[in-house]
Amino acid sequence: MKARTRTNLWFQLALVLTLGTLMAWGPAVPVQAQDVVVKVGNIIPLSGPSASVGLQGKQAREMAVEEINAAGGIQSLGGAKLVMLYADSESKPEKGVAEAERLINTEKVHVLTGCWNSAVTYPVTAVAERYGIPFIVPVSVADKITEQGFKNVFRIAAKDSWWTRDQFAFLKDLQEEFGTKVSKLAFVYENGDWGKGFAEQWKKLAAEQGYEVVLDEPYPSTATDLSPVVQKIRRARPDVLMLVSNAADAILLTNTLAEYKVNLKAVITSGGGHADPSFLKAAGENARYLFDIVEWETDINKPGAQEANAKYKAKYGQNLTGEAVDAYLAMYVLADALERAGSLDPAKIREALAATNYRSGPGMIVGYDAVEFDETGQNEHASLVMVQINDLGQGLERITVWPKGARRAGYTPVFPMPAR
Amino acid sequence: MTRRHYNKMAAAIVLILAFGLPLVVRSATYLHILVLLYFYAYLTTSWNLVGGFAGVLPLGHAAFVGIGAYTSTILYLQYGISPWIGMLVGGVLASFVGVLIGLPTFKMRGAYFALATLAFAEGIRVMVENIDRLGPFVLNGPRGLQIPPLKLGLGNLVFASKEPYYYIILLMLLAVLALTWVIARSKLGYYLNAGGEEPDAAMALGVNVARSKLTAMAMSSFLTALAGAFYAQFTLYIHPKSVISLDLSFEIAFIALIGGRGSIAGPVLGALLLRPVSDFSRIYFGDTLPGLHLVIFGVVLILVMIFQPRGLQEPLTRAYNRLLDRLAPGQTKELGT
Amino acid sequence: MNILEVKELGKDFGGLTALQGVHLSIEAGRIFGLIGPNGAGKSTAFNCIAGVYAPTRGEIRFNGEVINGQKPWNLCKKGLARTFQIVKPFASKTVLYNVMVGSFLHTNSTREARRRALEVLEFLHFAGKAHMRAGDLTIADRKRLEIARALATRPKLLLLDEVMAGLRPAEVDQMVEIIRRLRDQGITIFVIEHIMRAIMALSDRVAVLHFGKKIAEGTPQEVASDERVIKAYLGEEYVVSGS
Amino acid sequence: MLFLIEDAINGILMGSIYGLTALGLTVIFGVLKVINFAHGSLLMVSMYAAYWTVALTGWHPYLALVIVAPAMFVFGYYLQDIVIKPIFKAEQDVREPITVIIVTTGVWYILDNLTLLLFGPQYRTLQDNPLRGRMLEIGQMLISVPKLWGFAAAVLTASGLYLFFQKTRLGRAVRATSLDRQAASLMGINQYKVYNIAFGIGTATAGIAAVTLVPFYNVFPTVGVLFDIKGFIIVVLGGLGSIGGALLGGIIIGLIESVGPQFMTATWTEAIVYGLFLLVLFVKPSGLFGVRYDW
Repeated sequence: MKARTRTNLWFQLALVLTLGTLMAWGPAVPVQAQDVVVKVGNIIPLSGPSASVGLQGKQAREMAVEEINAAGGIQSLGGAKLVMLYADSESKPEKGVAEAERLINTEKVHVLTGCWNSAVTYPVTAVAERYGIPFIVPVSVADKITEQGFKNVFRIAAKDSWWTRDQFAFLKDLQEEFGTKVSKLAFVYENGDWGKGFAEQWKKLAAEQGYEVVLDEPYPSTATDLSPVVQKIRRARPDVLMLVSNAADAILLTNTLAEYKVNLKAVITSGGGHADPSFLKAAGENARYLFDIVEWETDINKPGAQEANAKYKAKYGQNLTGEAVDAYLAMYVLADALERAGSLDPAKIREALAATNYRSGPGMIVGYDAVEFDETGQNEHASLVMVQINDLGQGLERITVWPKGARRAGYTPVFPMPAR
Repeated sequence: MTRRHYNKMAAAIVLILAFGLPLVVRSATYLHILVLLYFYAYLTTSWNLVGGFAGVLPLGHAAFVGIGAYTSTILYLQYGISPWIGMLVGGVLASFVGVLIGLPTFKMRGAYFALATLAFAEGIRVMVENIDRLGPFVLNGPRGLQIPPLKLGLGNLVFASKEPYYYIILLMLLAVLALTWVIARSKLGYYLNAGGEEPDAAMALGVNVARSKLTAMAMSSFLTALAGAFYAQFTLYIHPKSVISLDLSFEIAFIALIGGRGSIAGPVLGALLLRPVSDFSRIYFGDTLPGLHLVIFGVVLILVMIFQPRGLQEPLTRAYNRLLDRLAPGQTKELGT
Repeated sequence: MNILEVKELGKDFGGLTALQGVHLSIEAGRIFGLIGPNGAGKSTAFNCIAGVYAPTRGEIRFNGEVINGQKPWNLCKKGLARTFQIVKPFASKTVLYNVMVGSFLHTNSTREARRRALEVLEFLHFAGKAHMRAGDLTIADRKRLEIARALATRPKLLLLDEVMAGLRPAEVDQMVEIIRRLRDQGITIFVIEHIMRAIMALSDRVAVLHFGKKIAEGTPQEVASDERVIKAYLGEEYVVSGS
Repeated sequence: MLFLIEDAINGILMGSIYGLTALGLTVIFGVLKVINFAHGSLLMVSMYAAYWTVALTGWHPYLALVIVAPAMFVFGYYLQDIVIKPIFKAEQDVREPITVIIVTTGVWYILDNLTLLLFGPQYRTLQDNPLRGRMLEIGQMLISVPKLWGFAAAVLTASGLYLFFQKTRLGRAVRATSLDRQAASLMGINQYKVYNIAFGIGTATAGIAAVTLVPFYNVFPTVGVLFDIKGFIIVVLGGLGSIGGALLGGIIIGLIESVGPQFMTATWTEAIVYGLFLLVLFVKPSGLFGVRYDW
């Protein structure tokens, strides 16, 4: 008798699950037939280790799309609205690929964007290419993403060889400006696609420009204790430490560097974890004087930038980050291309994207003047700025310092860092 | 009609459905999901030779997926060797490694074995992440390997559409199911089950428990590596965290336990339930409530384990037998095994 | 000819001596009983012979071959089978499946293994329960299953470890009957029993262990009248009733 | 030489904290014979509990212990009672409770992702707590003060557990159950209640570990996973079920992680840890300090 009750319970459960599964095979987004909409598929990490940045990308996209739709949508398509579909990659390439397949084949999206993690973006480009769906990449920086000869990949952000190039250019300018010589560099980076890619370029640049590399250290992003790495830095006595880190390890490294009173002339970081809004909160005073390379900063001297940031902050409680701005801009670039394409045909959208020359408009809150894609799909104008984290009496903030033309008025960077 | 007839009929219906599905399901998305579903069913069936029949809990089968995927990809990319051959090379390599890891670990019991295999797989992942180049072979460390989808065709195991992948993995799955069926009814199957359930008694009956487990491990790791090579050719991109991940090892074990380990249908049933639950809950809640899909996954797992600790195959087999009783009453049952 | 020859057998566990200088010789085709109070070392002796433990000292010869420290599965192939005092059925499988594991020893064919297993079950009047789950059997049937499995390996020497313990008197009689029929088939039987009554009726020859040493050996009558045996057992009975 | 000593000290301190995070794992295994894959998640939940206690009350971080440890005990007690017990009951006649292992994995998925849903993916640290960044300077050497306290907490907790299991009535009942489930129930000990208590104790030690970690560590939904695998390695190294072993196993890992990077990159020390783990498993499966369990 007891066994029977149990079996019944089981069958009820099975029934519920089966029904749920069956229902799942239906269409995901109810769409009214008469309205023309542009479906934008976005693959970003919403759970798992990169969930924090994924969320920012989602919020920035949402804000841009709300603005675009509120302003009347895409005029050339009869005021068509952008409909956003989000898919969670969990930072896993295979999930990202599966989601791309689904978004393209089942949801029939017209455009794809994503995926933040280079390791996810990379295989997804192949999917987009196979189906001829334009794929806008706001931030994944690995060079190889736009170097596969694909026609449908468009990257807003600078690629990693530009990031590293600018980091070294900044370092050179800094030495000239302050007359302080830097000769010894330490490279410490997460042992992944991103960190390894940066480190490779750094080593090349350091050799070219005659720096001595005193430490070249990859570390696992999942490390629970980074004091051994910090000890190595401390004992290698570099002048400048260059880092590539995800969020958890960025916080841990910064705090541990302070604890061990490691004296450096400068710390130059590479966005990512160091640009995460929770980084400043979590590292606090220890993050002071750090130089971070980003694509955008809240203090940028560009019309609309302050307003956009204020709006974002009111809405989501955080400042816009460079990576969020890329996502924000990506939506406007897309809207611009759609406007010119006047069609939902992916091939037409691709052509319009390739012909992009976006110079003004609400999305142009970035430091450079235009978005134009070269034949590989790379945004030619993408440029980077260096910021320094400092407290000017209103709490820690990120202050643009380089290129000199973009430097916040009246601010002198602190270099070398005062001894701890 | 006799029970035997009904059994044959049921099998025929399932086969026709499986082979005909791509004619109905034209969407590449669903085919993609189905390919992965069969892929997991295949992996779990291979796993089942050790994890089910031999009664231990291996939690490191992703290592063999990785060995298969990396071997065939490296041979294909760097030496132009067909992935079909690379697949077999990977299989042999994996079964060698499988025996190597099984040799000491099969002496251990339960928890130790689970942890040993888990740590072994994690160790392999860390090694691959640290090695850019192993002698003449380029592993590319944490950045993985990409297969350019240039030379299409059966020989290169690269196709533009999903259908060929669908049929290849379906045939692989059917082959491994048939193999399991044969093994379950053979001496090896009896010896594995006996050794898994009561090792002392089995030994006293002339069963060299460790050796039969090693045989099973060699077969299991060989078969698993074949799927690894298939996976590499299907996704065209492998890197350590995707093919040698803990999550993959766990998912195989989940599917086996949900379906019913040690039974032949169990892995397929488990994949049929768990894969859609995980895929569709991610699709539905992944954007609005990130993480909820994994909560649902966990809840399903726990509920099934509480109400059907022997897995789904038990109530379903019972239901099927009851149906047969009604259709062909009064006949003796097939010999239960 | 002696099928089993045990000389100077000794086994230590850590510093503890469980067996000391035990001599046993079993003639082929006979029923040999080994008795002794609890903790006398019967099971240890048994496990040494069956290959579970390697003996610390001495020599065990089976069919003239020294088998010290050989693995249980190899011994089984040589014709030495055993049952377990605490029965160990493959509980989730059928009776037939259980017996087939044994009969696979001499064949690779499933069909052949099944045929032989059914023969064994037939012989033990057990065929009616061939398709029952082993886990659902009564204690008496489980003990019978132990014998059936061992028998399926076609042993020359069968070691029975307390197969009558826990059985009701009627069941004990059935078991005695079964063991006699096995002997009549030409299988040598080596029985351990804790209870003297059954073994005395059954055995051709009996040895008595006490504190790891053999204190007596002979026909059941001789042993029953041996003073040391009576002392050992009385002592134990005294302890039992006092507890 | 001085460098090595400095690294070794850091290794021992951090390692003892690893040992502390793994203590619960070993206690639960010792009694239930189950590897609790949700242990890292329980640590993560404890860290959130500690974080919010301190953030909301403004207490000294270590004071959070009086709330976190009992709360986690209750949490663990009922987690076993409600989720895990039914499976034990269903699997009573099975030699090894493999299904239970899988269920704890389900618990891990649920806890980690519920936390993500509730608190979001943000990283949190306790700002302005009196222990943050405090270092002890001995000549050239720097030693982290919160890690030093963590070491003390680990040793105290381990000794406390040892005394509990050796000296108290309840502790002995728990040990009796761990040795023989059936025998214990014959002796009138309620097996499942003992399981609840053991699970509660194991979870409470995760609470203690969380309180020592929170002053210098980040809190985020997947933080448990980082300690999870480490915990498994530690308890197998030290011997599953052995309390002193967990502590020593942790210290060994800590030493490898801390001293190793001076001779190779930090990524290779990970590989060495796995290598050592497998070596110990093959050479002495019962662990370096373990008792041989046969069940």
